[in-house]
Amino acid sequence: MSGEAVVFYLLAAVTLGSGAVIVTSGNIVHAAAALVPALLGVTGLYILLNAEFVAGIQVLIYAGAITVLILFAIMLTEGGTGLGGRQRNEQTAVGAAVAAAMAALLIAVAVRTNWAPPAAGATLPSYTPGAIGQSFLGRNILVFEGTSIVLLVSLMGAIMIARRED
Amino acid sequence: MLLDWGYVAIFALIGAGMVALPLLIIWLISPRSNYPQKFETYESGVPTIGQAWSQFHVRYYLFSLVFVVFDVEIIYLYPWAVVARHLGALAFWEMLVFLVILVLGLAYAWRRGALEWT
Amino acid sequence: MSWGWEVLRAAAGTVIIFSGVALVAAMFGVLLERKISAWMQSRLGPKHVGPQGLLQTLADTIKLLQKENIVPTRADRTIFASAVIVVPLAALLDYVVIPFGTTRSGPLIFRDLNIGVLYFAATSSLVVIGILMAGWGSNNKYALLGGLRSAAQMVTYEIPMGVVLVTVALLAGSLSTVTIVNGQSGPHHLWYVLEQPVAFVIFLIAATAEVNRVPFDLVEAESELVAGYFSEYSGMRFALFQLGEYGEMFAMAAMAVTLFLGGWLGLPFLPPVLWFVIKLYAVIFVFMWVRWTYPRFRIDQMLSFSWKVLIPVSVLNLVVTAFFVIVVRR
Amino acid sequence: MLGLTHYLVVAALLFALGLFAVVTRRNSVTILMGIELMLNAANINLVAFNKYAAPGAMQGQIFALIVITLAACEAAVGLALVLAAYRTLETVYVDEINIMKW
Repeated sequence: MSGEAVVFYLLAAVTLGSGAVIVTSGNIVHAAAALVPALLGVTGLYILLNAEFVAGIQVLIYAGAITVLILFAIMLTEGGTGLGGRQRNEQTAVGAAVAAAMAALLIAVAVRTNWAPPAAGATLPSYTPGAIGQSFLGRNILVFEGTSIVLLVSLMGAIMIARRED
Repeated sequence: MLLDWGYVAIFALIGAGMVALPLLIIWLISPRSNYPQKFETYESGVPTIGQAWSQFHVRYYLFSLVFVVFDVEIIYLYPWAVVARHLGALAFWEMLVFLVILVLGLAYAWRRGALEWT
Repeated sequence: MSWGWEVLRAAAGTVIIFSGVALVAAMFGVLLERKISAWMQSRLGPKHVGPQGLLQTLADTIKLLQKENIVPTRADRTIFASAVIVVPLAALLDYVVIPFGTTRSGPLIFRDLNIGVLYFAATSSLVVIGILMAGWGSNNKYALLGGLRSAAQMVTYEIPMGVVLVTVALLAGSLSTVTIVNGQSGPHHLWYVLEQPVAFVIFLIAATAEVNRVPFDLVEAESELVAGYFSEYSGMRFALFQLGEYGEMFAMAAMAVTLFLGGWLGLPFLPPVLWFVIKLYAVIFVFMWVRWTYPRFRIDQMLSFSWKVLIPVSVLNLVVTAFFVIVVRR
Repeated sequence: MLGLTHYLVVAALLFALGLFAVVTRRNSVTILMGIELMLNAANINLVAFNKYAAPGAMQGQIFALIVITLAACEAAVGLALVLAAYRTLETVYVDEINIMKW
């Protein structure tokens, strides 16, 4: 087993292990805290896939911003006081079956499809921030400007919803 | 590139170990004495009433909401900053449109009072 | 070069940086803070342990090592214990991309990452999580209030800091810290503090807020919140939070030196590393000077200062800089 | 030899975990966390396809960035909805938010 494979399995274990804590923990603050290792594990997978810029963004946005937002929301609603409360609904068994079936289906598709091997001799380009910038300002300019409008709209919507109507 | 991040991974792992080391030392050598008052929550000597885990004011959420949106806008500026010099004036105008929309968001939040600590 | 050799090199670099930060930033930094505070108030400061009180923090560390390890019964043990690791580790991760100097074989840096500046922003944003965990895990009203205030403050000042980082990256045309320092040398390029004085001031203000120092210390205001988010931490855990705080402060100062003050660059009569250290301590001195000059902000003033002053100014500064760099200079 | 399939399997498992959280959790904040997990699984797929199926293209990573952006928007708006619901109905449990059922 190569070093890369060892690292991959470790990262996968961290991600899925913390994912399991998020899904099963009865304490929602523990679940939110477990998001951090899960997201950092995914960051590691991005780095193995040569996507270091995406990895940096993942830490900055997911771990640094969205997790903070989630923690704030928990403290603003129940503040963890509802810790004793039941966290799962009645359909746990059905839900588990559905999720397991989904996983089985996806894994079957992933394993049984005959993915075309990467073209021989094709070298990976370096996905530097510069290359991503070139792409954003060139071919994907519409995406780039569209994103800012999406952000503007969601900012307006979220402020409108979250503010106390006075 | 993977080598770079291998270094960072080793830094993080050994670093976590070095941060945890003093905790291990105190776990080994620190004195232990048990009387219940010592493990009370500190509240200036007054017996604690209720939990600290209670509901907080929504204004904290409003600020972190505006923060998340702006943080996301900034990540698009990083790749732009690296290549802007080579792309010429067009890059400037493209970014100006982006930034104007960002400032519109700020102005909206300002006018709606999302930036007031009330 | 073999695989084992690389691992050994990385491990050695890590150990050197960690012990260096613990000694120079945390232990010597605390002493320096006390001495400078004393000097500004016409006092003498620590004087008894060692020559001129130089060993005072060493004695304090030994004292803290002997302290009892207290976890309040009402605290959430897992969160309470892991916050102690997260905060200093996130602060120390910043040092990966800081170039300390240069030698004949290349710059003296742990690793010159392609996304250096972005990496710095990302790791310092992780501190917020640790602080929220500490505040919530303690189950103490002072701690939770301090943690919430601290998180609100740190995320608010991340925005102007991010815009400033982008401005510098635009000038250098790269996110790598070594390229940024090299971009400040040569006949046609000045230190960025001269080209970007506004950005420099904004960076210093945002850095002060990020490390919760006066005048942004309302999150651990002793007179109202005991010690803020680490009220319940005692002994060595308290020391680790101090390590995180001073480590972050030195990292921010080192980043200010790298981005604006030309990093290791300087006249050739001193070695580059020494230039870096001199500039680093100059910035640290400014932090400590500010501490005894300004009163504490109120939370509403602190937040509106960032949103209504720093962010508009930094965005305007970015637009003007971009206009000159992209449109005029071509 | 590490290949595309490895990443797809991890992503599938992560997606299933997120789905499980979404269908069985009562607390709306945890449901949002489940959605974040599912989005992360999708992102792993996008970046993995970019590396193995179309090296040289940039689109996979651009998509991943867009997904992260939308995840941030979704979290901001979704949690605002949770807060608004909590303010009027005093609960964050989705099975108790049932006025619209009748």
